[in-house]
Amino acid sequence: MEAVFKRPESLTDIPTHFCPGCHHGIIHRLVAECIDEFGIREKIIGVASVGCSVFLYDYFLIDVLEAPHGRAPAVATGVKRANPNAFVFTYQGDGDLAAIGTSEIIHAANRGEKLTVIFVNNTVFGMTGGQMAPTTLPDQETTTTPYGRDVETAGFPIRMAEIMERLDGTKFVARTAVNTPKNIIKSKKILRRAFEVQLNNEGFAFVEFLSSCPTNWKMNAQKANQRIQDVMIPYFPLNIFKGALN
Amino acid sequence: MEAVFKRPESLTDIPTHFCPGCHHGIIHRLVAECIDEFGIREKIIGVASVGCSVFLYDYFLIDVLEAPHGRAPAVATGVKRANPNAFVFTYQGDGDLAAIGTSEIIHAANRGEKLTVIFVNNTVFGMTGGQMAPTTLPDQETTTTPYGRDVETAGFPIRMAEIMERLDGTKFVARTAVNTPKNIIKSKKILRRAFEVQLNNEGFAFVEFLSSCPTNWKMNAQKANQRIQDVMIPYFPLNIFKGALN
Amino acid sequence: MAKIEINTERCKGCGLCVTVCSQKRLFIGETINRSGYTVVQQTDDSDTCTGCAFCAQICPDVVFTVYK
Amino acid sequence: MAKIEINTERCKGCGLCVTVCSQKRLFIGETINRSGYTVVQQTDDSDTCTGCAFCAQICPDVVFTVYK
Amino acid sequence: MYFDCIISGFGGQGVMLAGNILAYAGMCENKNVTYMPVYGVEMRGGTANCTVVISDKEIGSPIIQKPICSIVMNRPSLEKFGPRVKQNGILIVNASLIPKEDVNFPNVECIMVPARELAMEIGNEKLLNMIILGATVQKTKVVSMDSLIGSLPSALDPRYHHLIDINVEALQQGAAFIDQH
Amino acid sequence: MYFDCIISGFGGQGVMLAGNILAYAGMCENKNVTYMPVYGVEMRGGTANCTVVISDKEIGSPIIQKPICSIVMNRPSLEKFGPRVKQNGILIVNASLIPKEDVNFPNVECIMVPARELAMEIGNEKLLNMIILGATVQKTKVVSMDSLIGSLPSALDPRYHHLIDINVEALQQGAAFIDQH
Amino acid sequence: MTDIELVKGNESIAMGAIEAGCRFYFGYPITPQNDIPEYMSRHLPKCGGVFIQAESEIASINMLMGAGATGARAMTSSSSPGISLKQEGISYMCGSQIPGVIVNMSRSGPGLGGISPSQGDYFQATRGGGHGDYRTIVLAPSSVQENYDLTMHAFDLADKYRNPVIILGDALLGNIKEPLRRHKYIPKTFEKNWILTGAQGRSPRRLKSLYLSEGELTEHNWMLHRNYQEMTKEILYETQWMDDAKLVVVAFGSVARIIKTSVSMAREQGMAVGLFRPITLYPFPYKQLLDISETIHHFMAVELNTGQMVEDVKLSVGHRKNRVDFYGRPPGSIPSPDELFEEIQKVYCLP
Amino acid sequence: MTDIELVKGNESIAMGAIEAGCRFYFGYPITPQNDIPEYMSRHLPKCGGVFIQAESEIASINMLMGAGATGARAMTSSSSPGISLKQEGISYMCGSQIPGVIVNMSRSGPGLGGISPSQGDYFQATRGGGHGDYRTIVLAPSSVQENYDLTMHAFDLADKYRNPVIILGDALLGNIKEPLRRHKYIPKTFEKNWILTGAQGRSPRRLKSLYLSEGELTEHNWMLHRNYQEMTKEILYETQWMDDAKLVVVAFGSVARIIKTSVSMAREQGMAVGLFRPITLYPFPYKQLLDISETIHHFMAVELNTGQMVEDVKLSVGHRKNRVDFYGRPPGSIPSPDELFEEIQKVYCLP
Ligand SMILES: Cc1ncc(C[n+]2csc(CCOP(=O)(O)OP(=O)(O)O)c2C)c(N)n1
Ligand SMILES: Cc1ncc(C[n+]2csc(CCOP(=O)(O)OP(=O)(O)O)c2C)c(N)n1
Ligand code: SF4
Ligand code: SF4
Ligand code: SF4
Ligand code: SF4
Ligand code: SF4
Ligand code: SF4
Ligand SMILES: [Mg+2]
Ligand SMILES: [Mg+2]
Repeated sequence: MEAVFKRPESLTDIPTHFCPGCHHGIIHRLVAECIDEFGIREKIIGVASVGCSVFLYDYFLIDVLEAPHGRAPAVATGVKRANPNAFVFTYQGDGDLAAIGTSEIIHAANRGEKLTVIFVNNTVFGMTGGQMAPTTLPDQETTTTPYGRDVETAGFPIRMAEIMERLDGTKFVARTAVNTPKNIIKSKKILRRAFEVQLNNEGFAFVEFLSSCPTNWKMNAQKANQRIQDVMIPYFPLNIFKGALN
Repeated sequence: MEAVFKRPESLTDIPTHFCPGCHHGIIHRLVAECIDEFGIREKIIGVASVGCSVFLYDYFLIDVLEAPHGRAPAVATGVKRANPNAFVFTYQGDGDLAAIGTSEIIHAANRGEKLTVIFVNNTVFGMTGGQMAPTTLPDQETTTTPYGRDVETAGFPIRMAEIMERLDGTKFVARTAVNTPKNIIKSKKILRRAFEVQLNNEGFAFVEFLSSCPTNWKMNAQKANQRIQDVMIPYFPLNIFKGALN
Repeated sequence: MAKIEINTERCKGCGLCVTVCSQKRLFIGETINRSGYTVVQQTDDSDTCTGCAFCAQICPDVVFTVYK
Repeated sequence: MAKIEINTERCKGCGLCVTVCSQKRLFIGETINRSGYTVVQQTDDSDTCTGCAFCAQICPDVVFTVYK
Repeated sequence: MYFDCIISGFGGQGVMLAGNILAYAGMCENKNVTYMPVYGVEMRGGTANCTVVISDKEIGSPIIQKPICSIVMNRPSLEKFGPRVKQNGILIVNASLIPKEDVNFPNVECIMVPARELAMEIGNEKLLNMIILGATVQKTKVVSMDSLIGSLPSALDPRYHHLIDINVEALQQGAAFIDQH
Repeated sequence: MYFDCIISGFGGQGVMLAGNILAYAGMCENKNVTYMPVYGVEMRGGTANCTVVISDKEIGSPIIQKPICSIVMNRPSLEKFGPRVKQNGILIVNASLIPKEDVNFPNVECIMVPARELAMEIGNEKLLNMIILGATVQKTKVVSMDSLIGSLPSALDPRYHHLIDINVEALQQGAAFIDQH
Repeated sequence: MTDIELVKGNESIAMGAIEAGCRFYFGYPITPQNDIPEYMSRHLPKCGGVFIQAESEIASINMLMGAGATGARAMTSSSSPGISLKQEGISYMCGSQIPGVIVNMSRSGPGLGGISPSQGDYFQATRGGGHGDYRTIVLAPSSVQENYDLTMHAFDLADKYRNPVIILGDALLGNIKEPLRRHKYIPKTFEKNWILTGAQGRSPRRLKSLYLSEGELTEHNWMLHRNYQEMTKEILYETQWMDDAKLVVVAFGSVARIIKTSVSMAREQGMAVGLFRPITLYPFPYKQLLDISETIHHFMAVELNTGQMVEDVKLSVGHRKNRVDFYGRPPGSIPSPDELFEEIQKVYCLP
Repeated sequence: MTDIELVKGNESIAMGAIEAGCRFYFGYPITPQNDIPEYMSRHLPKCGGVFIQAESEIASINMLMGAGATGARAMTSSSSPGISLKQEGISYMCGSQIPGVIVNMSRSGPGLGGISPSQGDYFQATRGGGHGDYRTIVLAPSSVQENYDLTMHAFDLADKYRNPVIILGDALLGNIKEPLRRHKYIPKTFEKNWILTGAQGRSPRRLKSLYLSEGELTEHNWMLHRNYQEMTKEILYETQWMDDAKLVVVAFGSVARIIKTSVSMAREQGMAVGLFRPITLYPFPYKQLLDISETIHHFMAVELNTGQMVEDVKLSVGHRKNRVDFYGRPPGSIPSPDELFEEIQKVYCLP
């Protein structure tokens, strides 16, 4: 018998610090598979952001630079411009990318930097204890919206993929989810394409993952997956907004 | 005979420091006329930004607060939330609003702050001597794009009104120009509407003015006006993107 | 019947009003104001002014008052 | 014929694999691993596994290896 | 009067709540108290511990290197905090997860409390922290059982006030265990 | 040898260029030189001025409160910088914009140069800065006219090199004016 | 309101703020101070206030500036990296003379560092980490009660001097729970004839920091400087065991309370050690320390960093025949009272 | 390349950078340093380099961090408010040990202030305006030639110590034109076994500043601290007229050259005044100044601010029987040599 599914080689063997059922683990694995499949482990420089995924460097067998909160796209711009042969990606949460880092992501995208951006939208600030994120859904309770997010005063959940689509500098923009095996398989295809866009020197690629945070949503892993299906996807439609799978 | 056109009362009598032919002067006058017409001079708090328009407080007979470069929307948020009965506007250049202040404008808009934002897009950093702005047109020569803006490396001119349109928090979004009497009269209507949106407590209003900078475009005032018509408007279409004139 | 008043001390001689006056009754002459700008002037034929206020609309320095 | 291997030391007992296994051959039992998690186990009927790898796809902790 | 104590265990074992209640009880007896939690970066999993100091003088450091008393609820905690207990101090051990033979610290009185089993007797495994807390207080007499019980309404979130009775029972069960051994 | 000079005027009058050329000429004579521009915030309109220091010793301050020499090209400059000239210093005045009767500073030698008129003679009003510069150098002898002329290719942007001849002419015209008066 | 409660340090700050009339809070989450925004988000709406979770620390400080400009009592809080991002805004607030309260529950640096207690932001807080010659009053509490009391005080000082006030705590003071006695705020009134409210029946006002005419900014800076000199009136500090002391330990904030235990250990061993705790870090009690050095000549600065406040101690008493020793523990671990006691022992007998 | 040119201060920095191998520049316009990005935008493309006008100062410093992480020589420049915004990034670069050159052609503060010369950013530069215990080497040129030479030197120091280096100039040093002799950069080689290039044939590397295990960050901070101690080897300063001096004027950067004229005036009047000009502001020449105080006991610090470097002078010589006077001129006007001469006269005869 042959192994049809095994641990990607770009992943270290360290157990992650993620909570049970957290999608960061799945997304990490998909990224590692892409690295393996394109055979680029030795030419990658990853840019970690500040959020639950900050320990990227513990989990991937690749060179990693830790960016200040929100600034990964600027840091990655410096890395890629100085080292154009490297494959450079950022991995950012919704607090990181859509709150403090709004300016950096928009302008890196607008400059068409040859980067692959992995955006993990779990509608909360996971690492800091479940505060409101720019993507928190209307009426969602978080530790800083104890009465539910009131869109009148706290603003609307922001749809980053749609904003990315509007920028002339982006080549590939998609939103996907990993809450079911089917969506995971689809996500893999999308992520592969986002890798290719950089590998072919085509330009800037952006993939938004809808991701669960059972801990801060205060539900178990299954319910969290269901919430993605029932509540998140209707608000954040899955789509390839720009570019195609080929 | 009756004066059918005269200096608005909200304007001080100080000569401006603007260069000959600069549209900041026209836009200032339109703002002053709206203030007069709505009779709100005594309930306005203006938020000046850093750019050629920083001396707002010298030219308007109103209370003014000077914000750090790019941060006027955040400053104005603080002002308006603490003083909801005041009429609060920001007046910002394209360097201020679309470069350093990207994050602040997007999130103030997304929160639906009850503010009126006057955005003056002249495709350069005027005050600092004509460097590239996020809105600089492809191939446009500036002091930091001496060989013309190369969109491949320096990015694409960013269309702020279109991005504002995408945000759920905005109520009124328009782009206009003041290069001809006709456009000026149209602009006035748009600006009045942007005032009303706040006065009626409807929400966030955003008006982008295409504006000339004869000095840094290195052309005379007439040619500059012509450039707006021939080059800028095709790239930055005039439109009411969201809301209507009523 | 209309007429305009020009506050030449504010004029910066940009010439925009000249280009928009349908009656072509504005021109940049020789007069220099205190700030050193060569300022706009109107022709003597005051009855040709239509009071359209195009000049006033486009003037960035609010130099004109228009009467009708 | 297919089979799976479970690296229970990595398992966090989230139960996601249990919900997706079409053969319902995974369950959370009583076993606790070194990190204190109650881990997943498979039923003895090893021949029922189809090797669909749904479990492996959804597991956030890369606990499974699937053979076919 | 001076007492300090480090309480440690897994994330979900109620370490923090136990510390809070103990501190509350001290405060109710008009003592000076400090309660100091320590988390990892992650807000999840891993071990958690907190330090409680109770004194009738002003309390300087709320962080204690070598406590008079230590409660360890799982093995990693035993390994980390067991050796730190002061000479002649007390170590309260969750015997449900830690076998007696691993608990071996000279000049420290080690009390093995089968907390899970005792909690199950009351019908809820989750009460193991209360069992241990009851045992600790009964053993050390740092506060009275009355104060401990009396502080529950203040220390527990109102959402859980319907559970006060069962918590009281668990505290008493823990205390009883000490009396019996 | 030590010389310093403030050159001032309207934005478009070529104040900065004149200062640059003078500094360049000093450098070509192996002197230490500094050139220091002062603008308003605005990059437009308003008055502009610059300070040039030429010395055969190391130059400390490039900013001078009371210059040995001052060139004023318009009235606001006269008002600001006229009174600052050192005792027994020299004031070079653009007589085309400033009437003689307004120029009255005791113990300062005031030279009235009808710069615009002289420039018009050569056919270009814009050369008035060169007229004045030529006059200044001829008057002060701070550098030789040869050095001044020789520095034009370096001081002027290559875009304007076709204008070198006419600039030379203007410098000489200015110098000639001094010789004649 | 005089009941005693067991309260977390961060929350005591939020409570003090609301009691002092703070109705506007702008912040961005960062460990270890998240209880502050979380408390504010729960309680401000109940008392007619506004809580905004801003998109960043920069937006927060600028919102604070906006609210402060209208005369409102407003606050922002963050921790070290977030405070670094606020430096430009703080400089603007000082330059424009707009009051506001800024809480830094500092954590370990540099960079992302860690979330444990640290005093590595002393220089930033006391010397103005932003550009230009500005200062902010810096209050350094060392207990939950002081968190509460000094926060109230901070609002008064901010209004009195028209200047931002920083509360410099750290992860220890944010996470600790201690008994707190809340009490009513005694309102102080400040004439606010500078606030922006719309120019109704008066001439327009401007709040700005740009001064371009020759000499104008120089004058503005001297005016600010005089204001900073005035602030020396507000100096606060605590001393203990000073009477017969031969060695004075100088420490602030969290480490001051750890070392209080060590000093009492030293006293038990018969060592003549005293404790001097600056409560205002700016203005620093230079003179007060100097006065002490009339009779005591040996000082020991102790900090959770590699040496910052020690410079102020030296600037104060580092002349005459005094001796200034230093023990620093950079963040990432916390010294225990025993360790600090040993350090005291080491220097105690030095000449 | 040894021809002499008349060059603007800002441009001399850009020239020095390119000559030293800087091929990456990231910046955001701000007066009075725009000639630097403008020069870079013209010349970097010609030598295979990259110029990016970033969307902000924050993006710039982070791009610098990214480029530096790959081992490239890179630079950013700005002026005071922009430098305030970079403080978080600088703290991260120090924490992650990533080199880079940061130019601050400072302007008047606080806030928007003005565009005239100022030395109000001394504390920020020398004490680390960001959070945590970090330092950067600070070089303070005082002529166009030094702008050029010290910029080259800055790149070497950054690589040598794996730490950012700040060049602290101001509007005067940016706008002045002076003769410049360009010369070839003498390449120095630094083993860069830490750079990120992709983990080809080696184990993966990480550059980070987060250290969470107990004690790890403490150790990391001590390691950085030792690196900072090492930097004292790099101290640079200039002295003039010291032999028989009774009063030593201490000044740096732009004001040092203005006061040089004043000191020479004093000498002409027979006053025994010397000049001490620190060139490295961090590390500050504490010891060098202290050595001088063996024989000279009167010092006068002069700055374009209300008093910052004077603290370092006091920390160095403010004990024994020394006297330290101070003259400060906050930005908004520039003291003339005559004014400073008068100030020297005033203190010269003080005891
Ligand atoms: C400048 C700065 N501000 C704030 C923080 C605190 N912080 C750390 S992670 C984080 C947000 C994490 O949320 P997200 O990016 O959505 O990632 P997640 O943990 O949800 O995956 C914040 C605010 C910080 N480290 N630095
Ligand atoms: C933090 C900061 N960065 C940079 C500057 C310098 N600066 C002043 S105005 C300006 C840009 C002005 O351009 P714009 O906003 O387009 O206004 P305009 O002058 O064109 O009307 C810049 C970069 C500053 N004052 N503060
Ligand atoms: S807090 Fe949320 S995002 Fe972070 S690891 Fe846990 S589940 Fe995942
Ligand atoms: S520089 Fe441009 S924008 Fe500024 S005043 Fe002049 S013309 Fe207007
Ligand atoms: S009002 Fe009309 S007609 Fe009269 S001067 Fe103006 S533009 Fe000409
Ligand atoms: S438009 Fe106004 S400023 Fe321009 S020339 Fe006419 S009157 Fe003068
Ligand atoms: S491979 Fe498929 S059938 Fe086999 S255990 Fe996994 S999910 Fe179940
Ligand atoms: S999905 Fe993975 S971690 Fe979750 S229970 Fe199954 S094997 Fe364990
Ligand atoms: Mg998130
Ligand atoms: Mg602009």
